[in-house]
Amino acid sequence: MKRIYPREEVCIGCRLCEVHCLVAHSKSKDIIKAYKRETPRAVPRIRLEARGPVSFALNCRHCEEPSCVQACLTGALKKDPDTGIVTVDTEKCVGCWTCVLFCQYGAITPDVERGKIAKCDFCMHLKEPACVANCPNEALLLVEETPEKPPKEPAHA
Amino acid sequence: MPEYLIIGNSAGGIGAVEAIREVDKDGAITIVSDEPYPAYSRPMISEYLCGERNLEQILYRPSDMYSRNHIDARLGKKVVKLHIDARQAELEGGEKIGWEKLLLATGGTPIVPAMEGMGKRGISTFTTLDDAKAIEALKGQARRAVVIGGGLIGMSVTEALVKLGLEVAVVELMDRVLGALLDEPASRLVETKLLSNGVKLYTDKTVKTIAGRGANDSIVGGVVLSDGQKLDCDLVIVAIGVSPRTQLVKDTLVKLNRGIVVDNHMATNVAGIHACGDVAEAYDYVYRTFRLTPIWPNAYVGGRVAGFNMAGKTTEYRGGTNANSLKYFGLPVVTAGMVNPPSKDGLEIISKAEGDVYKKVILKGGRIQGIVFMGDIQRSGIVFGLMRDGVDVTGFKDKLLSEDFGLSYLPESMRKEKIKAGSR
Amino acid sequence: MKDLALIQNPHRDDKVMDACGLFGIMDTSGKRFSGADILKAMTNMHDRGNGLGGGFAAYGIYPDHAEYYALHIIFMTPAARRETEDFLKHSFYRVHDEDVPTRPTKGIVNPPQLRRYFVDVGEHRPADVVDNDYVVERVMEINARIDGAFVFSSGKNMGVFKGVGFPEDIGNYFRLEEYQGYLWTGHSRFPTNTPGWWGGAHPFNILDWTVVHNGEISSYGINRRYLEQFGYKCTMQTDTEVVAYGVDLLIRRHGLPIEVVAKVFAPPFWSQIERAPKADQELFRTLRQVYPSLLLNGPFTVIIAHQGEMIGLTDRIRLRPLTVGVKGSIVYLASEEAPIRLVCPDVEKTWIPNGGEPVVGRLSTAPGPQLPTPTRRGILVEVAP
Amino acid sequence: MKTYVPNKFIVERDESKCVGCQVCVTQCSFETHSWDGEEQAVKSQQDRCVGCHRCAMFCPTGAITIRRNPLEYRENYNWRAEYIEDVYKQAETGGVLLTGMGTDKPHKIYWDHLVLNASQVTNPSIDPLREPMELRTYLGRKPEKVELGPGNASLKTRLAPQVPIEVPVMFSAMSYGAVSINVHESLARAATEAGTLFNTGEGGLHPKLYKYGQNTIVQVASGRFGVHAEYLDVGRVIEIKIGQGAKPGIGGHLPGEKVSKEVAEVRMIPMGTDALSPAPHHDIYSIEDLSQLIYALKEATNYTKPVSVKIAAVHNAAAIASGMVRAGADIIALDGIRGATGAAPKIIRDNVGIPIELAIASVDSRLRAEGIRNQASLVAAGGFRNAGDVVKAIALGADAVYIGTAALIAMGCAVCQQCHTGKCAWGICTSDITLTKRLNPDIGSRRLANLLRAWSLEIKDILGGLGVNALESLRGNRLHLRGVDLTDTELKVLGVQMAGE
Repeated sequence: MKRIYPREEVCIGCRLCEVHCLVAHSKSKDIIKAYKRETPRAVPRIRLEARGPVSFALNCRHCEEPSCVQACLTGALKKDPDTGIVTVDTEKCVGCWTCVLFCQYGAITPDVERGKIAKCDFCMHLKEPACVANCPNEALLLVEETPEKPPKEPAHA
Repeated sequence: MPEYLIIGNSAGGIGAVEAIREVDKDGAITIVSDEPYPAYSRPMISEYLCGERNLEQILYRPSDMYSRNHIDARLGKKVVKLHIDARQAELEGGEKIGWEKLLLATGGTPIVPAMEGMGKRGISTFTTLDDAKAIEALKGQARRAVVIGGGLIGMSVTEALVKLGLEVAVVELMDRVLGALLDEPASRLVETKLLSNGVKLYTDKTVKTIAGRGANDSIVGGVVLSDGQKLDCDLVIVAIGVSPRTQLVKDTLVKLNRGIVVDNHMATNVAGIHACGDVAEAYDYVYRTFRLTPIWPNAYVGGRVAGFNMAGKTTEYRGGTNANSLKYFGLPVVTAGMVNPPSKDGLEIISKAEGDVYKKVILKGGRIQGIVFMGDIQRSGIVFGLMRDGVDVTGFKDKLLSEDFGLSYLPESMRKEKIKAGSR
Repeated sequence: MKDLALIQNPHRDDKVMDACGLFGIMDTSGKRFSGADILKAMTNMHDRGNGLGGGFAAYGIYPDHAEYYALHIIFMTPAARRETEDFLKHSFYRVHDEDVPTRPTKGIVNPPQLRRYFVDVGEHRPADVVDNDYVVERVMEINARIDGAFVFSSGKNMGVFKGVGFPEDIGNYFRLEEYQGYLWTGHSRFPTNTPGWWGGAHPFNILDWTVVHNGEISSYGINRRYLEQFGYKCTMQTDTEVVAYGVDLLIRRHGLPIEVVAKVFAPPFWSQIERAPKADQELFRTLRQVYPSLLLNGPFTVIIAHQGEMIGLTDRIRLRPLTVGVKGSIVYLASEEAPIRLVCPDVEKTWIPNGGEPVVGRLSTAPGPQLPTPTRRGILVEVAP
Repeated sequence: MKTYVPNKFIVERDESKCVGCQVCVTQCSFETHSWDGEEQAVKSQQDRCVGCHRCAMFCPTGAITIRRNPLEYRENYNWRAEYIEDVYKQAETGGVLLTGMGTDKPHKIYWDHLVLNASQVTNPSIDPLREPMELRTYLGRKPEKVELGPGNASLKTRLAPQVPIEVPVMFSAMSYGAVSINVHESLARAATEAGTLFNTGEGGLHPKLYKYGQNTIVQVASGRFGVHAEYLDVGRVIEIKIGQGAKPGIGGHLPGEKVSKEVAEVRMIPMGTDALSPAPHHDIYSIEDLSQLIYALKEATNYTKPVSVKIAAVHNAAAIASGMVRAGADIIALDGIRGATGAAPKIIRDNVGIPIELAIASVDSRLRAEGIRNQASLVAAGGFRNAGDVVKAIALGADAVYIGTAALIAMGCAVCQQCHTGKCAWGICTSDITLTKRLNPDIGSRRLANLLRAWSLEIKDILGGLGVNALESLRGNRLHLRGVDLTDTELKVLGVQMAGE
């Protein structure tokens, strides 16, 4: 399955991943409209962590044994057995935030205005996840990974 | 004879079924539940009650999950007795179902204390969908409700009733609501929310008597509190708590404490019998002992571990602890682990309060023992994760409560390992 | 001092650009034959020239004076002849001299006087100078200093006949059918930018080296700057000059064999070098490293001749044509195949050599003809009887 | 003290496009932009803007434009704004004005006055898409002639070490410490991919880049920073740096704050201390001293590597170059007045040295006149902007060129001349680890390799047009150049004819 790895040694903390994630999950897919006209505004599903020189953008790890899925009270969260992607059925999500507590990566965002969680969906509607496609410094690595073949450390990590 | 017999059709039972099917595509599974519904989300009965969701919308899994997984679902059937030597479960009416592997996922049963005036119409517990339906049936005639118990269930039914437009009074034995889950400041914040939404609070009190009205006083008319105060109402919800539903193994070989005793594989002392969920005493990594941790996620994970082990894939339960995410009138609250330590000796408590935001972590020897986050819960998962992993947070403990706390505070090697490992 | 460049190149162009027809015949057994064949061949390639230059070199034509330098000199004025002969008197021992026989020919307009002098260096040469260098210096001196005089050729037992006109007219004018030589080269010019003068026609000569050249050497600028470091004065501003001086430098002064020189003028590509056998790799790489400035780049075909040897070579991507023909002991080199077939209808074998692959005809005393065979270098083809 | 120096730039923010994402805030290392939480809007402090364009390039909506501050002084050709402001600055600080990059003064750029030839009808141009086109160049000392062994059967000549480069463009010396490790890695990887060389500059070589040693020129300069046996062994070429085009005659100074732990280890100096390269090599006070150092380095590396000597192009460069060749230098590197630097006194940068074009021409001519041109390769540096400049340099007589600024621009540099501040927003000329991350070596090396590829394609196009298929036929071939708008003296020094001649 595909995974997104942050490369903190080249993450420049610009937050463009957040911006483009937000746009990709907006109604209009237009950055200016998404920020200025849509209410409630879309929520980015990736979050930049920055502390001094350390920075990296983290989104859902799509864990093998996802705690969020196991903790989900409503069955809204699922791990797709084929793609490995952890998805949320927003119809079923009631915004209880149990998964927010159970995700050790802080990768699930409570979208308070909608009363639903927001999380990485791998931008299935796009050719490439928006965060990866728009990272100006290739600090988000999209890799294809199989259980037999764990990911290689990026060549120049 | 089915290979797998699962008693209980909630988080634990479903967790087990799904795990079994990951390993064993063909083994015959029978699931028995005394509730007639496909698995639904028990915590969501309040949403059902206040009309925000219907049955379809609170189903925990798609209703075709039984047929797709070739599961013989015996819903609305109650197991009355286990014949452990014969490996048979006896249903109400005498039918017997055998097993190779048995999972007891029977959950809990509401505690109803002895009160004068019980048996009147308008009294209900609040743990099952049927409870919610019963209250719903009464809601047309009801204007005022008294909720006995200010715990998790009490709070959740209170909010639902408020949403339905009832006047609600909460009677709580302790001096504050949610006393078992929250520390005092957090309880006070919740109480403020309740009061501002018109809920009346009667703490340090119990209900002595349920008064009646109408013919023969057969209908609830009010309650009399321990201090003699009388509250008029037409609905009483008993939400004191639940106890493990252990009747089936009482006086059998299966070892029982408060709940069914299980090991790290969720196995009981009797070969072929596993237990999980609210009925089982599984490992609590905070208290470092086997105890009841009756929360939904633990039930599911426990069931999953049990299911794997039942299907032959040896799997260990890494432990769970009490951890809850609550939301009352829009105020998000998460809490986990040891929130009200019996003694503060050797503990370090870090907290921060600012308006609606309240955060606290309890440390022991640099390791997190308990957390309470209110108002801003976004980073609580990371802190909870550190607690679960037993990470020594001494180096950055002051940052745990900050808004931008994150994995970036972890030492580099740990951080990188975590980000990478998480994906596998 | 006269400005030879101005005569050769009145417009002061970088170099004279022209296209040409080339032909060479050699009997590697040494048997001599008349100039009739090469005349016929050059006539056939009439369209490769434009009447502004034609010329021939013939080897073995002066057996009676074989050991003397045969100086072919043109004089534009009687004064030039007087001055030159005075110079010759002080510089050489003169064995014999005469007018070069000509016949009036339509198309040959206002020809200069052409005389030949058979000379020996004798006691004129200083002790520390070899004969050849002495002769070269004297020839350069005449060409550079004496107004109206120009030395066409200066080798032994060979001569250059050239002028302004189509080659067939020049050949007729100089009555070439009356000479007997074992090696002939011919040239027909198509200059784009010069009125042409008699000294500027090909073959270009120094001592017994002659060069006929078709092409334009795009690397001329650096070839020339390089050769100037070795004292060559490129007075003619014609790119053919750098070929001649390059041959002189590499063969006469650096002592390299012609096969190796060919690898300097038209080296294999680096990619070819990397695929060559190891020993060749090292040689070829070293040659390119040491003589990069002698790579003759741009389109060219040359026929280089000297006593006993005729070499055909094209640039390494063969932008200009060369065809080889063989019959018995006779080797033909030509811009086109047609003139070969015209003069030798029963030619046994013809082929087009690869770019940068030299074809060498060598005089041999060994009996019996042999067909060309590839050598160890993989590219060199030698024709030896 | 109140400054009288006005803003250099105006930051214009199109509020209709600004979405308040604060990417500009994160990216400006000069802290021009900030988030006003109260107004929920991004604000800019104009006087901090250096015109590096980082914010404008990263703004996802293109809301930012940087304009020059139109604030005008009264027109005065003598007292132009720059000179007035320089006086202000010195009156306010009492110090030498420092700056970065190459001179921005309008020194005549001869490349712009030289035009190239092309084949038309009399000789064919060669199509580089269809025919081989060779750019390989061997750097190193060459003998005058090739000698064969007995019977011409073998090669007798043994060459001094020769280093091939596949494109006649190398990366100039830029030291680790002045530029970040990611810049070094980008340069090293791109050089390796393109088959050329990068130059360490004076600051040693990080051990993690040793694997690129075959494409590395290791520099030895007056401070001897980072020079040790393994360093010399690992490189392909050793370069002795005598002078630098941006600051002929003076030394270098890497401020202590840029000397991080890793920089200190590589340079072999204490962390946090200033790295001072003296103006002269204190063991070279004459040409014979230079010869000793050249041979000491050859001896130390067992005569396996060519030794290059780099000087700033100054008035008597030709004579100096001749001396250097005779002193044993295998490569002469000339750095012209437009050469750049991480930090130099402005007054030196803008006023000392000669244009590289003239230096190439005079050095090449002099070495040919002395018959020693073959004994050394000639490498030119100092402001090469494009493949046209490169081709012209080679036609004038250079074997190859060094590019520094062009390489930095390829990696994002906008030539804002703030190198000396250590705050490079593009993460190039800095050792601040937050900023150095901005250059991802994967991207940096790709961009550099692309640049070299693009230039090599262009050089091939030009060669094909000239009707030659090997670079050596262009080298020193000044007939392919003509001058436009040049005096007779300039033409004479350049050794080229006037266009039309």
